[in-house]
Amino acid sequence: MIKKILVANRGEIAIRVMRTCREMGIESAAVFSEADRSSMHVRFADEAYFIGEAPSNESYLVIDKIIAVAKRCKADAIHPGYGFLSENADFADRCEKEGIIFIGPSSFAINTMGDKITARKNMLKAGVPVVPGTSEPIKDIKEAVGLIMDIGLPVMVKASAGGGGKGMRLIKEENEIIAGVSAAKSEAKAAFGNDAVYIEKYINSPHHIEFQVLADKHGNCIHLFERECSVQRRHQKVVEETPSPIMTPEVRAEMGKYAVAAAKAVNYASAGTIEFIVDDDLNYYFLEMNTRLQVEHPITERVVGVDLVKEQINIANGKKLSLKQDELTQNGHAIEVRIYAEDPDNNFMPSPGLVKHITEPLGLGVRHDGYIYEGYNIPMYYDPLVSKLIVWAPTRNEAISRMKRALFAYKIVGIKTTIPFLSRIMDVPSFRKGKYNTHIIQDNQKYLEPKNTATQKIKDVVSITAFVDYINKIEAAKTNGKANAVASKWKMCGRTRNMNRL
Amino acid sequence: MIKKILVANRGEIAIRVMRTCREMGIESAAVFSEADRSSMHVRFADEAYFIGEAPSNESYLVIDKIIAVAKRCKADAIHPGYGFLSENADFADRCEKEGIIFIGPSSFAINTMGDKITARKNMLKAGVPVVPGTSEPIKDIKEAVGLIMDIGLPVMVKASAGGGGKGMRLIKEENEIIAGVSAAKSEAKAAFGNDAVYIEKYINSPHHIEFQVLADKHGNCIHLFERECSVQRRHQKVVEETPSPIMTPEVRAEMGKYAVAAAKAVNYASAGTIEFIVDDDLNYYFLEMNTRLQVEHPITERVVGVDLVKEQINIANGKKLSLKQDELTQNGHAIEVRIYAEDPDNNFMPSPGLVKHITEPLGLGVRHDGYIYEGYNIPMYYDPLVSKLIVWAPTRNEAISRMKRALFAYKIVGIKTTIPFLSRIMDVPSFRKGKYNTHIIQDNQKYLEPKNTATQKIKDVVSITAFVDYINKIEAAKTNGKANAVASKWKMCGRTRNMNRL
Amino acid sequence: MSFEISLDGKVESIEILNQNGNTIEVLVGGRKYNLDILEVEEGIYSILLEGKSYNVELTPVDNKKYTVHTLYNSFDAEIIDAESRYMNSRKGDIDEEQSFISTPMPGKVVKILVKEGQEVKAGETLVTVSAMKMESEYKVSSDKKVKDILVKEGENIDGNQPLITLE
Amino acid sequence: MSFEISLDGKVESIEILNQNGNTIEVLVGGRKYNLDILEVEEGIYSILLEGKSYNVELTPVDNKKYTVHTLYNSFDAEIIDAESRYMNSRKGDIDEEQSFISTPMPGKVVKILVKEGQEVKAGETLVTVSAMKMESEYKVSSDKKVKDILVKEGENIDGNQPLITLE
Repeated sequence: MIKKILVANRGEIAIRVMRTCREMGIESAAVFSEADRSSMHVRFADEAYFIGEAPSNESYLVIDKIIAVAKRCKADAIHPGYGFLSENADFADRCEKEGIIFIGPSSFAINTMGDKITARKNMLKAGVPVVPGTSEPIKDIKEAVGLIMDIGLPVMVKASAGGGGKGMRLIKEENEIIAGVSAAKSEAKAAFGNDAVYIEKYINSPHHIEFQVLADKHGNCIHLFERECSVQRRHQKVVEETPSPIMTPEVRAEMGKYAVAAAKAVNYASAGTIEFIVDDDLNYYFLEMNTRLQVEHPITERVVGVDLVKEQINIANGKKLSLKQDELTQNGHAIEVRIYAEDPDNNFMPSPGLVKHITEPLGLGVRHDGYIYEGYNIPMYYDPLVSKLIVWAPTRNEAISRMKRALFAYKIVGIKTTIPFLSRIMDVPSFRKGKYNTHIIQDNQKYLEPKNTATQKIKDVVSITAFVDYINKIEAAKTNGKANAVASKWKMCGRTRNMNRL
Repeated sequence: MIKKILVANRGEIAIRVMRTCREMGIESAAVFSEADRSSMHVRFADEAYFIGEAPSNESYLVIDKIIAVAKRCKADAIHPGYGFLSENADFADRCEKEGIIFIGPSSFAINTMGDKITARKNMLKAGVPVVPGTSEPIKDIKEAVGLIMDIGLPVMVKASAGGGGKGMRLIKEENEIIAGVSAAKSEAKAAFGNDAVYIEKYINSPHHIEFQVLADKHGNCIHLFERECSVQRRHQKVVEETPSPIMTPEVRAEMGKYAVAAAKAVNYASAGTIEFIVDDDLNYYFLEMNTRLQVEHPITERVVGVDLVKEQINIANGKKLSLKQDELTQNGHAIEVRIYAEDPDNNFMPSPGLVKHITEPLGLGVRHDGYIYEGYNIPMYYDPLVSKLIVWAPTRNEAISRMKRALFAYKIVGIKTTIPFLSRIMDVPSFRKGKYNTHIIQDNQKYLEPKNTATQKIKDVVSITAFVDYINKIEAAKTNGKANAVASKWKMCGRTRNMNRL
Repeated sequence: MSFEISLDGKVESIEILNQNGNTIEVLVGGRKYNLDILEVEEGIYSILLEGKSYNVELTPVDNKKYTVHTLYNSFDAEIIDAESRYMNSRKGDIDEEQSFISTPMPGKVVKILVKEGQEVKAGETLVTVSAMKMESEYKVSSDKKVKDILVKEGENIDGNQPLITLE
Repeated sequence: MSFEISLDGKVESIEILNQNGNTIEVLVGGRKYNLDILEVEEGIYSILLEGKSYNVELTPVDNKKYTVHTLYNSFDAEIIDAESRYMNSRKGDIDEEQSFISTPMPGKVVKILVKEGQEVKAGETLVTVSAMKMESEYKVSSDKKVKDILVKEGENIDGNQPLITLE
């Protein structure tokens, strides 16, 4: 049985994993780079070890260093979180070789699902619907014309080793084919060192819907229903919800079965996610499998009532799944928003830096998974995700109202965040109606741009506040010589009066 | 329909009510005393009005002032929270007279349930089991001897107007009767201005189990199952959970029916709670009805999946209950702990004062309802409750582990709190087993006292930390002349290094 | 001393007429307000005005400039005192001109695409900077000549730090 | 300068031998430690020692005294420097004696039960104070005479403020 887990990650996901460790009575060991000595995961863990310079390719991505720490602290197992080494088959292999349990699937599953063309072939073999297209890399650019015309325009050319939108080209017209395929190949070569590309039919107004699966080492596999992830900005998910507002019970049951079949096709044994692309008529096609915990896993946890990290650990321990497919239900509605340290009013420019104040949203139906604290300096080296806000309510409309209330109460001072942008998404009419696809953000710019709705009175309140703060500082500086040392006069005044009242 | 609610309360419950207002699109108005200008409920509300000096009998308890604010700000309704005016029948009447909706039951229900003897009589009439005893005030002390010997010793003598343990006497022996009844009467006279006492059979090793009810103005009434509230210190609840670990489905169904009958007997129309006293054999007796929202209402919200404040507001709006008894179920297990600003290592001495830092527990299955913030000065005038931590998990054991994890992560620096005491309760063997009654705290002192389990290494780490802080301050003072102005050298050092790494 | 305040570019006079504890009487652009204002946390003010409760967050940019957030809006505020007016009158149009390249956030210099003394055209990228796994290009807004290059490739930089000066 | 530290009453010598950034070498009661110590928030330190991560919270009582909290325990720590030693040597046993009545928390004086000059017996209640809806009685620990009464009934008091002096 696992007694100590090294968490090979940082930020909110490292802490999220450690929380479950603590509940299970398992010790947790953190690793940290030069930029992360003061990061919360170091404070939250039972143990913490330094692993190198700030850039992740000198720390969090260095397999040798992670393994060395695991051996030094005698960790039985490694949880990779998401990102970093979580979908690195070499790392999974190395763990096995060193006798450390990798909390995730086998390297075979990672490899098979990691290569898009291999994954497509396996899914076809397992009877899982895939987007119409080619199952072999395109060798000859000229041959591509015939293939594409057979599939029917528009098509998407995709890099086999791809991800994150790189090495992708949309082709709408016959005369664009040769240039498009060539461009995709050379981009794929540059990005992934591999120019293999394949062709898929382009789905208009696509929905991105994924299914959570859990599989144990004894051949049992279940799904925990879907997550709707179509609210995306530049191929990055921004808002996720479950159940999907476009899903029907029949299609859910079918897709769930295919998700289980997809996982079984690669002898999967851990938590994983099958992503589907779905059109307006609810035709669905396998897109890819993420062989790790997803960022958005908490909405499933809330609606199905499971702790997915606990399940991962139990599976890694060789236990049989205790959950039964026919006993699982979706209870109510959950929505997650991702809060990034980015300036939504300035082209989502990253905004690392010092967090001066945080007011966290509390109360009924709100879950908050974060890692920053007052006085923390968010480093510039890593992902800008600072926290995830998850709400639950009996109905979708109530969940949206609750999310708006939680975003209203959530204040982070010092850095820019996407909180106002997320709040505006909650008011986009197509989101409210639950009728949206992956184009929702690009199609609703008019709702998503900051609008200054302030009345003259609010503007005057703003002017007065800034002026009072300025005057306070001046007067403080005059009497004290050090502007920084003195709390503002107003503050002192308020505090003193409070004290006097006592 | 209600458009604006005046919340006639402060602290966590004021904010909890305002959260639901915000989700329902209802405006909220706060009232605040001289001690509460900087309190979070003033900041959270849409509007806020000053109502007088800090002592609550000059502010939060003054009916005229509350009504004046409601009229001034044109509030349609008043939510009283718990405590203060929440069970004041005169206030409910006054609201009605002024044309303001009181979000709570009628003054008739408050009055009937507020007087213990009247309540007993009504419950007997409605067929609800009550503790064997007298239904009329004891007039003649001599007559008491015969009555008590008929009921059978031991008995409890209670003040009819009582509450909070005042005017209560336990009588175990026949020769204690006259002295005991006399003492109870004079204590009742002193405390409540009314020397009416009655006699109840004393239940050995009692459990305190209460049922949540909801009743609308159209005669519909349902119950939302039980809460186990036996973990009490000096008659104050400390930990609550649902479901009760001693409950069976059969007894739950019976008690639920009686709870509904009790509410119907007084034409109840709002959220209310029927408290029962239960013995080890699951014999149960009506104890009293709380005609308001309970502090511990969130555990019911979590397990049943309802927003009780929303239900209260809908009922006040004259809507019919949308929940149906046979559609309600208890899903999983929830536990609440109450965090007080008290020093558990020093006889629970109150600990008001400045909150320097808070780290709030986050993550899966944790709800947190609080109101303090960093820099807030907790006033000495009001209840010491600073927040409530509510956890949910599929099973009771998992919920206990989760509560321990949440308490581990919850840090409040500056004031003393009961967090360590609550953490120790989670480890009391009888609590773990779910086999406890209202004596749990007095019977388990050996588990609940602070124990210094620190190793020499931990003691040395503590000594070193204090010393480093001291040296930092000295050096800072030397170079700067102002100890307060400088962050500690170590801190600066850490920060600067972080900056350099960027 | 007489002050003005610029809110999102609109300049108006501002004056505190009276103060009594948290309560102040203020004149903004000729409009008079009586309000209760309290700094509840550093940079966070609670304001009560005619019963309404406002929360205003200030992020100082420098000692006279703030970014201000209310529930729904953000504003740029700048206090204009005698010194600012004097400086503004001296500068004339000069401060409209871009005199250096900087980034709004801390980051790491990835690539410098120009040399000192080089003539650059409006819209040309001079430097790319990475932060949080994202690279951004920084361009010059009008035809200029590169004066000094103050940073090196691979160097970590602060927000608003001059990277390349222009003339 | 040589220092001692008193932890829950046990006094030991303490000395920082080396410091390099966050990393220090310390000798406590003859035991040597190398640790990484960082003040992450005001009064909250993160310590790494032999791989273990410790969180230590300090609440200063005065400039040499702290209440210290770790995950499971609380401690009283006091730094003893030359000045403290001198003061302690002069005071002798005197500071064992109760020279005044005070409360650990802020509150309001409800009732003063004695007069100036009155003789009081050990265990006698001198004053009751209320805070957070709870009244507490403050008693004298040995036979004394009331010297000065420094507060009035109804008055608000701070924590640790002398209320009644004794002789």
